[in-house]
Amino acid sequence: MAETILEVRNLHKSFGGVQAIRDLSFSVSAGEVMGLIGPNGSGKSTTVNSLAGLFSATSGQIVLGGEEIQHLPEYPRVAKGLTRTFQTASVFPEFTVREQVRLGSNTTLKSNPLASVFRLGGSSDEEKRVEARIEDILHLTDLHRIADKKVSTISSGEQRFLMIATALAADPKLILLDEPAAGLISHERKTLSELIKLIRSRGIAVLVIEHHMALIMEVCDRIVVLNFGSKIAEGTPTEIRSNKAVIDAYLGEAA
Amino acid sequence: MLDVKDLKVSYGGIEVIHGIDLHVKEGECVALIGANGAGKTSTLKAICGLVRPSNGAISFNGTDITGKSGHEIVRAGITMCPEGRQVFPQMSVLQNLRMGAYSRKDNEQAQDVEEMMDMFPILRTRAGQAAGTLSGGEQEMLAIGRALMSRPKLCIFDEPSLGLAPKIVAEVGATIDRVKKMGKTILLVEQNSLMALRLADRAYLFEAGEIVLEGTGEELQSHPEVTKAYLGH
Amino acid sequence: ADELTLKIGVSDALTGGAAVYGLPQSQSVEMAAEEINASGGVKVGDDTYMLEVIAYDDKANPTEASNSVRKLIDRDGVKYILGFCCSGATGAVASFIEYEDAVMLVGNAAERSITTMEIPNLVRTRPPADYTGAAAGTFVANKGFKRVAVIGALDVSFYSSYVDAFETSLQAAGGEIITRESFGLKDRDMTPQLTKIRSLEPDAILVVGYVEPAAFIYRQSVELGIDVPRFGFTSGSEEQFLRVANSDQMEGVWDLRPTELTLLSATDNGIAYHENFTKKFGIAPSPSSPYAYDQTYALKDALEAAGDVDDTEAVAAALRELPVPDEVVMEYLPVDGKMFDQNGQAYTSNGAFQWQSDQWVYVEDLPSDPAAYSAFLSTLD
Amino acid sequence: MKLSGKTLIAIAALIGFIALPQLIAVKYYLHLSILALVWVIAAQGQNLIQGYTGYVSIVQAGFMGIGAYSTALMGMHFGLPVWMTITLAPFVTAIFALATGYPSLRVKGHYFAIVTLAFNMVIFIVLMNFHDLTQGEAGITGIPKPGIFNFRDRETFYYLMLTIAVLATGLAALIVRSRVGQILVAIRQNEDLVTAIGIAAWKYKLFAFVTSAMFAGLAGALYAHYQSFINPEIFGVAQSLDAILAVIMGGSGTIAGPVIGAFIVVFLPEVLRFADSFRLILYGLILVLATIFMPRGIVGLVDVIRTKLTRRT
Amino acid sequence: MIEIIQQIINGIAIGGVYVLIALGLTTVFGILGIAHFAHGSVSMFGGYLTFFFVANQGFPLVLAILLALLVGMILGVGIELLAYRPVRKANHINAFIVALGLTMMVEGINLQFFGAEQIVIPTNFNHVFNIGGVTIPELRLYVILAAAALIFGMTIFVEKTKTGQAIRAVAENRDAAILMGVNVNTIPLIVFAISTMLGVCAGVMVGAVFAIAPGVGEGLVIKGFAVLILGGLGSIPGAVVGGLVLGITEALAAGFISSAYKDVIAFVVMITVLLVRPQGLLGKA
Ligand SMILES: Nc1ncnc2c1ncn2[C@@H]1O[C@H](COP(=O)(O)OP(=O)(O)OP(=O)(O)O)[C@@H](O)[C@H]1O
Ligand SMILES: Nc1ncnc2c1ncn2[C@@H]1O[C@H](COP(=O)(O)OP(=O)(O)OP(=O)(O)O)[C@@H](O)[C@H]1O
Ligand SMILES: [Mg+2]
Ligand SMILES: [Mg+2]
Repeated sequence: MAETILEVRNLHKSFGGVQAIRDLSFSVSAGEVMGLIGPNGSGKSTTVNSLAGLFSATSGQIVLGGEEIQHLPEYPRVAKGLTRTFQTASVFPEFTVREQVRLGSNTTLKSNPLASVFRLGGSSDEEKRVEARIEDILHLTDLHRIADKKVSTISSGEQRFLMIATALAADPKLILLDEPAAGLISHERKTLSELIKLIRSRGIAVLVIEHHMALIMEVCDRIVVLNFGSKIAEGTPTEIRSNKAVIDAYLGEAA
Repeated sequence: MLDVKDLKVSYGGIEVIHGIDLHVKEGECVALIGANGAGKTSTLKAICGLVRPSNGAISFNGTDITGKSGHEIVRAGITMCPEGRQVFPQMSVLQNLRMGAYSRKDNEQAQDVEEMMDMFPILRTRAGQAAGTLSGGEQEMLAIGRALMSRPKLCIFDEPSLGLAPKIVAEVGATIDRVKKMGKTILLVEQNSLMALRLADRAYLFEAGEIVLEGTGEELQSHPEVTKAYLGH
Repeated sequence: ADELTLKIGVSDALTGGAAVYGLPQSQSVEMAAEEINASGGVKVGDDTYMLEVIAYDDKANPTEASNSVRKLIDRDGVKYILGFCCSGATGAVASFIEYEDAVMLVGNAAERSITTMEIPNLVRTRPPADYTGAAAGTFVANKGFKRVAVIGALDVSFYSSYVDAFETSLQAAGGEIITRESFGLKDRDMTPQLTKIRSLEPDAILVVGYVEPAAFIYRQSVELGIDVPRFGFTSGSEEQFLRVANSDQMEGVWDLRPTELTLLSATDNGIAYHENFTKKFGIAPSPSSPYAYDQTYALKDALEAAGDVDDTEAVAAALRELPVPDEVVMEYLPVDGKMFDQNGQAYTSNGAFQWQSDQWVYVEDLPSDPAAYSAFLSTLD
Repeated sequence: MKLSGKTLIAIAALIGFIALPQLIAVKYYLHLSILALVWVIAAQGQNLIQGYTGYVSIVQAGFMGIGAYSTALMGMHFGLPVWMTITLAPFVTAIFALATGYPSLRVKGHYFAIVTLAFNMVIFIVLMNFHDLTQGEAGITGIPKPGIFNFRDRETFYYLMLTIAVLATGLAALIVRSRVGQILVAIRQNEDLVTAIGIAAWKYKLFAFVTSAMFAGLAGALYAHYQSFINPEIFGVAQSLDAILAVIMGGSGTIAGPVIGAFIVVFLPEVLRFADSFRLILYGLILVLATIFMPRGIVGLVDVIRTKLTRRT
Repeated sequence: MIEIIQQIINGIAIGGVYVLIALGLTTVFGILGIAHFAHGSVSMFGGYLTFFFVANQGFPLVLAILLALLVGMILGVGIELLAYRPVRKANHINAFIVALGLTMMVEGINLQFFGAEQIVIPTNFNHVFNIGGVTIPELRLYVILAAAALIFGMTIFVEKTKTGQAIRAVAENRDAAILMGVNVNTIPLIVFAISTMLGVCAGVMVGAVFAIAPGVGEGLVIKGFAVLILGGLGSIPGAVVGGLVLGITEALAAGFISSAYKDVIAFVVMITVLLVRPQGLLGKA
């Protein structure tokens, strides 16, 4: 079995009186796509936000690549290999697509940012070197056609791909996708599932939240199901699809 | 009931809707489907008076409402449950529902609040919570409830199932169906085209700011182009 | 003999909060110039010059003041600049005027350091505050008060130097200042400071500051039930105080200050000045405005003595040799028979005034020694 | 290398500035131009934090005050040469900016604006009341001119100021074109996303704030040596608002904007002197109208006109 | 002990004025996101006007205040329509610059019409209550009571009336409010009318208990913003708590620490609160 990238142990998060996550534990291995599903308000986004460091968890451990990170603020977690996208599109509207992706790669640059002011110490060489990677990511996410468009002028579907591209630019070990397919139409969803598979093939672990079951069932290796902040099931897509508790709480009769 | 003629909408000089015609008859449920950025929301916003059309005429129940302010249109009986929910984040769930009845003068509002809470029980358990802290799905239910609170003649839904759990999507579908059965006229925009087309009496397909197809729900469901682009999984 | 025009400049606060001081000064220069012109102008050698006044607003702001003066000198070709009500603006101009071909006559601005910088082409009609403060301290000590609480606009060095000198005199007589409470220019609620003073149970309180806030101190001290004697250094008129406090609240308050323009103590010149000013501008002159009026006459005499309107060095030198002109309004105490001492500083008499049933009453002279103070001033730098 | 339109304009402007003293008949306007150049430096700093980073700071004049007092006091008390105190002044200012920026940058938007305004008031009150050090409201007089050249001569001082203003503008341009500048602009657009992609936004905000304060400190120091006199009055909130105005009127988030804005802020009140006591009202009215009809400042207006012209041809 | 109580009472009187200024600011801020910097000068305009009616025209005080409220309301509406509405869609900083321009204009107008000398609105309330050594002048007591009544009225208005709820709705989500049938063109007018009337009340209080002079309005508006920040932007209870905290802090600081640095201490308290609770004492996260 591949090495464990992320291990979540006994995670709790409450907002005032609301217990959004209770005693959640699971783990994700390298090159694995893990699904996180559950009814609205079951704590999926809260989980992602706690992992990424936007919220600090009330208690529990988050272990990334063997290192506890729950006490870290948000930005160093990215440098340690954990990036994310948001449930509602979050972009830099005035940048071009390429500029935004380039900024996503900032954590991979080793030179002192101040050196870049005076173009010193090989900072511009290094900046040139990452350009190749940025092009690669733009192609991977199919954004190269619109790379020089202003972000505010691209469609909301394209913005969702842009968020993924930006997250990939940081060279992550694990990427958290919060409802990447929301608002995408069918052929875009296909592109998305291809993209997720490509990401996996590069050895990057993916944790994906989605309400779109077909997508989840197609791309996930394993799925964790939340309800009222607690894990109610974990298993392969086939196991989950037939799990009674999951059907009751989440899928309904339709699925 | 609603008649839109040669509608054009631009943002800052860039035209995004290039002259469309559509109509909704009393008691009918009409769906607008199409890709991202095709111009569905912009069309709805023009109807509701949130953006001013650059050209065209919109009439509702025989009166011209083109270019009227949003509140006048709402008071004429059109309400919209907007894309992205747009709840009042710091008001409580209850206050949000009451705001829905802002344009009403009768005193059956308390009763309608109860009705909404029966329809979406989660809203009752969260009645005092600030709406901004609800989960996405909870907010969608609140937005639908709030829209219905105005007892509209024409009810517009912009992507009501966005981000909802499958079970809830089915419920939303059922809710819209119920609204439809209440005899309300409905204009529905949905990414979940399958659901939309099942619910709709008629539908329009948008592409890049133009209407490219029109037909009954069944017709479009079986149209090859639609199946390929919108109804795949 | 030709009839020529001599431009003189005024830089003063014509708008904003300090306009209360600046505007009347500017008006009094205008009035003096008109009077001089009407009585034949300034006679320099064979020529007669009519004065033309150019006044710029410096808003009592240092940058604006240096702008106004630069403009008067560079653009309007003015060599004699009068006015100056406020210390900051005056200090800014004083810091460069030495290098200009011009003479600066300072009016109401009373910051001491202006005349300790040994600027040859600058004179000032108003005496520094500590000159008056020392006399006031002796006066209060002689009345037998030992523990005095001070409340004042102490961030303004003009007022704090008054208090410093006051303290020195008081200490010499075995008294002390038990607290120094401060307030800002825009503060009108002094109850926190007065409450503290009340709890310290002083023998007397001393109020130093602009009239507007000071009037509130007198009112609020009564409201807080403080019933010790109140001394002040405010130079406010009856009208100004009565806008804020009623006469009962003012009863018995002392004002220890330069004699300036008060009707009771004024000379014939003062009475005429008050009358003319009121007639011309429809408003009574502020007590400090004659400092600028007197400057104009001093300038006239100096120009005539120097005999050359272009030789600013000679005019500046002549100013320092000048006896007190006949037309001046304030009561100057000459040093060695000269209006301005070697520092360019003039001195007026100081007086003790008391509020007695509805008005200020001149009670007695404050013991002042301009010669000694002038010697002291020369030791500073 | 082909010169772009912008470079040509910059070179033309520079030539204009160099020729200016020969073109001005009345030396008074040279004086105002020197003050305007002081403001160029301060406004370039303000633009870094306000225009590029999107944080409206209302303490620029306070920082100018710290620069001005530190150069004057270091000269007075430690007898350091003028050049050295001018050089040190921005660094002293930086220390204060670090201490105030670290806590205040934790809040955003209007909160940040008001907190910085409070800092300006605190600086003002301390300068006013800490007599032993600052001589209070009376101010510090006789601040010496720098040595080497005859800086009493205004023309010489003008060229000194021009050199420093050009360097400051150049430095600002380098910063905003670098990776750091890109991050600042990103913070202005979406700070949460900046943090989410792994950038310690607070460090960059602090960098922008401190750098902007150093520009102000330098401007203040130069002001002090030019005018030879400082007191707290000059470094109050009203002047900080002028710095904001300079950025907005010129064109926020552009390099040319603060240069234009600084000259407007210095010359406009002068132009309006004719209005006498109505000046304040008129100045206010112009501000309101300019903001309504020229929301992106002069540079924005020029852009609009240029695109209109190019579209037509 | 008497001293502490006296200082707290001193603080409440000035705090009451801060609260009223802050209430006017907070409603405008909440709806339009405008830092209405001219509010202080406009308030003082109301005070000047009352003074003019009482001292120059000999009107009774109550009539003068009513007239000033009416003029203030019209002025507020005018400011919204002519100055702020045109920049509504622009960046918020632009509205702030407009506010600065308005401040200069109103200050200029005040100066032009009412002069540079301070004015005090004459009243006949000269009695001083003395309770066991703690004194409180009649006039200050009325000011505190009037401020309390206005705060109460304002709270009822926002929480209980339909217009009040509509105002909140616009503040939170403009487009959604339109969809509820709220006329978003009139709401800002109502808000400015109310805000200016509150400001005029504050101006009258300042003019009666203290004095109005050039610059006083600007000083007050800065305090008003400090109160907003302290209490939480857009929050009415926040403005009340913030104003009282600021007023009392100033009084205690002046009485027990240093009168020269009382404003510094007040600002330090504000900044400290903000660091612990970035959203202000009663602000929502
Ligand atoms: N800041 C907050 N304050 C209070 N409660 C919150 C806050 N954020 C989230 N919650 C609550 O926590 C619960 C979990 O919310 P979360 O957003 O994680 O749900 P979710 O699983 O992502 O739902 P959805 O699928 O609808 O996005 C919800 O009940 C929500 O109301
Ligand atoms: N406020 C705006 N300013 C400028 N352009 C806009 C604005 N709103 C929408 N657009 C553009 O108008 C076009 C139509 O957008 P609209 O939101 O109407 O599409 P839609 O069909 O609702 O798409 P979606 O499925 O993503 O909601 C898009 O290209 C979009 O980028
Ligand atoms: Mg979620
Ligand atoms: Mg849409």
